[in-house]
Amino acid sequence: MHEHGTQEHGHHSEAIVPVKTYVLTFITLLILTGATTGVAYIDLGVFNTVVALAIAVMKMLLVILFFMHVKYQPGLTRIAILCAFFWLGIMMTLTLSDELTRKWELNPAPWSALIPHMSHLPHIMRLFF
Amino acid sequence: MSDAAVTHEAHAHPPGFAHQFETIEQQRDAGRLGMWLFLMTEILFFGGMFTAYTVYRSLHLPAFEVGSRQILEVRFGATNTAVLICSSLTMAMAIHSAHSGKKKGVTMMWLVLTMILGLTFLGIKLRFEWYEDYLHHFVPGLGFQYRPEWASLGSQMGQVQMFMCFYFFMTGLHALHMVVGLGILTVLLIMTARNKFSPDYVAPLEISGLYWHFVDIVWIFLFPLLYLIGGRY
Amino acid sequence: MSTATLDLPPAVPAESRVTYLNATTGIKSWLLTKDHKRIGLLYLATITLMFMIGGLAAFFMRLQLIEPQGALVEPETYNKLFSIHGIIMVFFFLVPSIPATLGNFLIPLMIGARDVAFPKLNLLSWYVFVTGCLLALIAIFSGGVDTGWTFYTPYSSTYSHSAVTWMAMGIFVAGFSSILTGLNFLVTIHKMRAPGMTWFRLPLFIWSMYATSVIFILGTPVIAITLFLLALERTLHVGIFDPALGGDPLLFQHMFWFYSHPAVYIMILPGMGVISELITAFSRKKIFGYSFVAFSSIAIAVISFIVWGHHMFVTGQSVYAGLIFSVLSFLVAIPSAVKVFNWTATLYKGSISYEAPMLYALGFIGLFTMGGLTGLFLASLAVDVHLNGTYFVIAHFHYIMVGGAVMAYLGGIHFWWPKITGRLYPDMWARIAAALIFLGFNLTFFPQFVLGYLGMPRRYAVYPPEFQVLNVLSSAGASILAVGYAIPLIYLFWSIRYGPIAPQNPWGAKGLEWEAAPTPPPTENFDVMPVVTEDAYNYQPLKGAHHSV
Amino acid sequence: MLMTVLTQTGLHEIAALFPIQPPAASTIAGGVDQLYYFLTGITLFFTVLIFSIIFYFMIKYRRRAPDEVPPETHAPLALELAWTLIPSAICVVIFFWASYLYVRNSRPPAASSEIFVIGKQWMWHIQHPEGPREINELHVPVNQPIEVTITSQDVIHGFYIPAFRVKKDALPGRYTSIWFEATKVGTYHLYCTEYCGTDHSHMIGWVYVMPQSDYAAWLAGGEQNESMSKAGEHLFGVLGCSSCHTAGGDGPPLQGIYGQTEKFADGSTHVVDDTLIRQAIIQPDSVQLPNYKNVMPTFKGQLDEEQMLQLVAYVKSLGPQERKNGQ
Ligand code: HEA
Ligand code: HEA
Ligand code: HEC
Ligand code: CUA
Ligand SMILES: [Cu+2]
Repeated sequence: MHEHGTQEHGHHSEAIVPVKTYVLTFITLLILTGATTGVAYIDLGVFNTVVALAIAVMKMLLVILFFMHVKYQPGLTRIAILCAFFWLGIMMTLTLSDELTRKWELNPAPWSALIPHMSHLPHIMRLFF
Repeated sequence: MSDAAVTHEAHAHPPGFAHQFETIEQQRDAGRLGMWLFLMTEILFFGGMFTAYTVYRSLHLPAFEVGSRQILEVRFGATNTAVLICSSLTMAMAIHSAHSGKKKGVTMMWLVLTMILGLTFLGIKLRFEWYEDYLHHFVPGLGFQYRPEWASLGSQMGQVQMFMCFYFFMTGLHALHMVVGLGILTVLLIMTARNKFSPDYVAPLEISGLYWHFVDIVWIFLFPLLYLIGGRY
Repeated sequence: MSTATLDLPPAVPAESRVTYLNATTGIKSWLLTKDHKRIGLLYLATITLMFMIGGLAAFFMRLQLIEPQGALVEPETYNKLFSIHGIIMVFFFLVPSIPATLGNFLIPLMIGARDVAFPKLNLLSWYVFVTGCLLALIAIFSGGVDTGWTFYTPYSSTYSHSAVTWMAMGIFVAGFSSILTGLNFLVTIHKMRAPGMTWFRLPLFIWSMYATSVIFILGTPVIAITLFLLALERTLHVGIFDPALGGDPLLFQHMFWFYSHPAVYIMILPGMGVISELITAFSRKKIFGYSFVAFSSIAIAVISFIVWGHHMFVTGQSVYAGLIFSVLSFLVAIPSAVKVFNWTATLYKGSISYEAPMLYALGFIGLFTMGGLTGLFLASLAVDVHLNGTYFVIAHFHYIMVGGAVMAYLGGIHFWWPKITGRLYPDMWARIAAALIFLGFNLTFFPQFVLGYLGMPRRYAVYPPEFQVLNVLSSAGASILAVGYAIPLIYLFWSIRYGPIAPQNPWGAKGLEWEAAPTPPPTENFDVMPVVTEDAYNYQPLKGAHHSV
Repeated sequence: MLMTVLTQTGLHEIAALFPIQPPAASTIAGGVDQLYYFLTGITLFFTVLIFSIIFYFMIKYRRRAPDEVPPETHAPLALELAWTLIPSAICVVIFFWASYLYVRNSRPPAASSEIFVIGKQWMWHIQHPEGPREINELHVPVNQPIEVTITSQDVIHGFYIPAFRVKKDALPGRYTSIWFEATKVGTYHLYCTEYCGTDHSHMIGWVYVMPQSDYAAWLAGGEQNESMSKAGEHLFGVLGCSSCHTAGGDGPPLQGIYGQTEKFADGSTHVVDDTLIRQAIIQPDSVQLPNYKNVMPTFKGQLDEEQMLQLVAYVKSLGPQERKNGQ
């Protein structure tokens, strides 16, 4: 009669996350904060940005997985989080796809030198080279 | 279509159980999912700011770097990051103690600690950063003044103000979330004092915890984006 | 099972039974209600009011455009009229229309729940919405807004002297009501379904509301932050969108359309859901290609977020971005096509009757097809260069939003009206009104396609004389349309008091709301909580529960 | 085309009442119209198809008895795939067709002459490099490709000539451009299509397409302004540009730089075009040449868009390949 259980109940008695996990997470977070601050004082060129963002993402994952218990929860929560970041990615990428390519209309794209005979390309292709 | 009757089971309702649900688990899951969806919204809300910030940083890199290096002080940003991380731990501990049936005094202690840390964050932000910025005329709209040191930026000097505008808007929005969080914590404190929670029913604590941790995450990104990414060497 | 109404009590006058309408009485019992059905009705009243304001503005606009030199008002006033018309119609009428009224009323009934997951939030969302409406009204009465509904910077941020900040705040606030509604619906659909109500047994209206809610929670925060930045720019002048100070006005357009394009699907997806219910009910058929129709809703919701740049083909967006957004815009047409074809095929070998809701549904399919296909003109880069900013665009979206979404909304209101009020309305009048609306609509907006191709720009208070004939036709159509809208307003109001008592299931439709919940339902919706054992739209019960593609 | 159909079918009275097709007077118009007709065809086809199927089913399958139970039908996968894939294929065709035209129409031919347009609340300022200036009127020669550089003094406007099927927004602080080649002598509408405030609907004008000889006469006659580059040269002296930009001065000589590719101090390469010259004047520090100190002051706020364009025209005129200016 109940062909499918449709109410996606969680586990009835939820496991309690041990204090040790929290403390370890906490210490790692502090270490990463120190690391990201320290790295900022070393000249790594563009990698300063890369490292700072990578560390921020790591810290976020730690908070989400352990403090926010996502590690112990059904997939739906993870899908929700992934969706949010995916959508944020859409917004950034497509906005930048305009902002960063406006110049190309007048100047040839950076890789155009690699294609020697661009005058033979059809119009659409020529735009890209 | 309805060939079987499932009556609204008249089991003893635990505290906080709402009539539209069948079971307390269903209610707890619904609350959690609801909060996560709300946080999705928040991610896009802050995300809009982050997108605008990214675009303008790429357009006006030198000015944004000057703003970041010459106005913002890493020591306050870093300290505040640590403070917020501590508060995330105490928040997690508060839920943990309620969930594992500790005395209500323990839970309350963790909650109070969380609030103190939250207030510390706001205190540092206000006293050592915003107030100082105000004294030094770094607040757009409140007598912003350009510095002679920035003259090397030439015509791009104006965008230092834009950087500060983003800085105040982003940190301000974040601080606003902290204030809301403190309000929620106060309610939780009262609820704990009135014995509303039991190991079987910690949903409000848990859901508020998600919110608090999220606010922490926002800062985890704001800190490097505003203070660090150009490098400080 | 075959006659589903068997085990329900016969039609009883609502007065002699306790229903959600008479369970408690007094204004306070309505203003403080947590019942999703009553909240739906609160929304219904509010948006009807807003629709009349927006419609009144449209009426004055059409009067103005009867003469090339402007028959009525100064350009300044005309600019405020179309801005108010667009803003009210989009943010305060069409976005909340089906979700907040029919969605609120029906979702728990359709999935077999007592209420939505968070009734208090639901009520809060209405208050938030009303606050937004009030702010918008303040903006209107403190001088109006003259930016168009798109608020393009730097005009809106630096040059306009109208009440832009108030209006931006109104939309900002109303946005949070959308977010709360969407959040509530998603949790309700995930967590509150009756036993046996699997995902693929859900009525398609639920699928479409699910897709809409996803857009609500992912898109709305971005318009909120964008308008906030706009208000900030207006007060501080720090150059966020002002090119004179290093800002990029196109960034505003990106952020605006990131929400506002998906928002157009917020407006149409619920309508599509309603149509799926109507077509099946009035042809007594299982929907053709259930899972295709269901997944196309989700596909539309997702793809809708990656096409926004098609509003910016000539605004200085890079050619590359233009190409990307153009191809993605074509992509979003495919799931819409799938829906249209499946609805049409549902009629095949059906048992079709033509009560008023069905007339609206069939009108929807035709007009949506036209509106959608003219969207393809606009998605085509070279053609959009010519048509952008002309009446062709106006005609395109009125075909979809008025011919599509508003038709679906009216069809849905007519279909569920007996469920909501327990009363029947005069079907003959309803059919006359539907026919009038269809005629008036086409007369109003078809000439605008021609006008647009001829090059008549939109947002023009005065126009070159050679466009007059077509404009007069359009205005004539608009007055028929106004009559068409006024008729249902009258007889629906009339029916609340004087209409005959509705039977339990006047259309013989399938679905928990008709078969398991009394008409009108009690506060907790079901006397006996339902258990679901069959697919949606099981109008051919002989073959039993059978899952088709 | 439609007009002829109407006339032949005796509907010319109606056709006379109001036009149903805009004049097509540029090389671009034909291609756009063809695609437009194709799209109209597709729309008609599907609209008629859907409407007729609905009407057919409505009659054939109307309910005959109140308790009629229709038979069950199934959705064959092949059918679902067909009506997913066929529209997709049509869309692919339209996309490539439209994009081909768009890309082609976005690149001016090398032999174009130039015209400069500035949008201002609520009028169009037009400058010919030879000197004549016009407001809300644009005179152009027939059969000559013309590149239009567009900008705005205040808010966003939209430069639109329906008869040519061209449109581009005028953005403050940026140059955008379109090009067209008029094919028919005549008078055509010029509109502003981006809402720009109170008199948006009054920001309209006329485009006069003239035979080339008439155009030359028009240029020669009328009020005699100095040419844009002359005016620019004048400004170049008045503003003190010439104090640096001379041989031996603090700044690089500007002779022959237009159209060249330059390497900046940070290693990136840039083509010197209108936008870059504008940027050099407004934001000199963003144009850093390797062998020069960053001493050029900004002229932001000291020039209106018209003067800016004159300076640009002057720097261009120093270029090696003097563009033909339609004389
Ligand atoms: C509910 C509202 C709604 C909906 C659903 C749509 C749907 C679509 N819209 Fe529309 N649009 C608006 C509301 C809407 N639009 C508004 C309000 C504006 C103007 C905003 C402003 O500037 O003020 C606008 C403007 C607008 C533009 C910008 C024009 C401009 O300003 O220059 C474009 C450009 O691509 C566009 C495209 C489309 C497309 C491709 C679809 C598609 O989703 C349509 C898909 C549907 C179909 C294709 C029909 C069904 C299919 C068949 C019957 C089968 C045959 C199909 C094929 C052969 C593919 N729209
Ligand atoms: C949901 C969206 C929606 C709806 C329903 C409508 C409905 C209508 N719209 Fe509008 N429209 C927009 C959304 C909508 N519109 C948008 C977004 C714009 C762009 C704005 C911008 O450029 O910024 C626009 C712009 C727009 C224009 C272009 C203005 C311009 O660019 O200069 C025109 C012109 O004809 C128009 C006309 C109409 C008409 C005649 C109706 C009719 O369908 C309205 C009929 C309704 C009524 C008349 C009220 C109901 C009637 C009664 C209750 C009876 C009593 C009333 C009377 C007797 C008057 N609309
Ligand atoms: C104080 C000296 C000075 C003045 C005055 C000056 N310039 Fe310059 N200009 C420079 C220098 C130095 C550069 C080299 C760019 C750099 O490295 O910053 C330059 C670069 C340029 C360039 C870019 C050249 C290239 O090859 O990319 C242009 C164009 C230009 N100036 C135009 C002008 C105009 C127009 C004016 C007057 C309105 C002007 N300049 C006034 C010093 C000056
Ligand atoms: Cu200028 Cu509209
Ligand atoms: Cu769109």
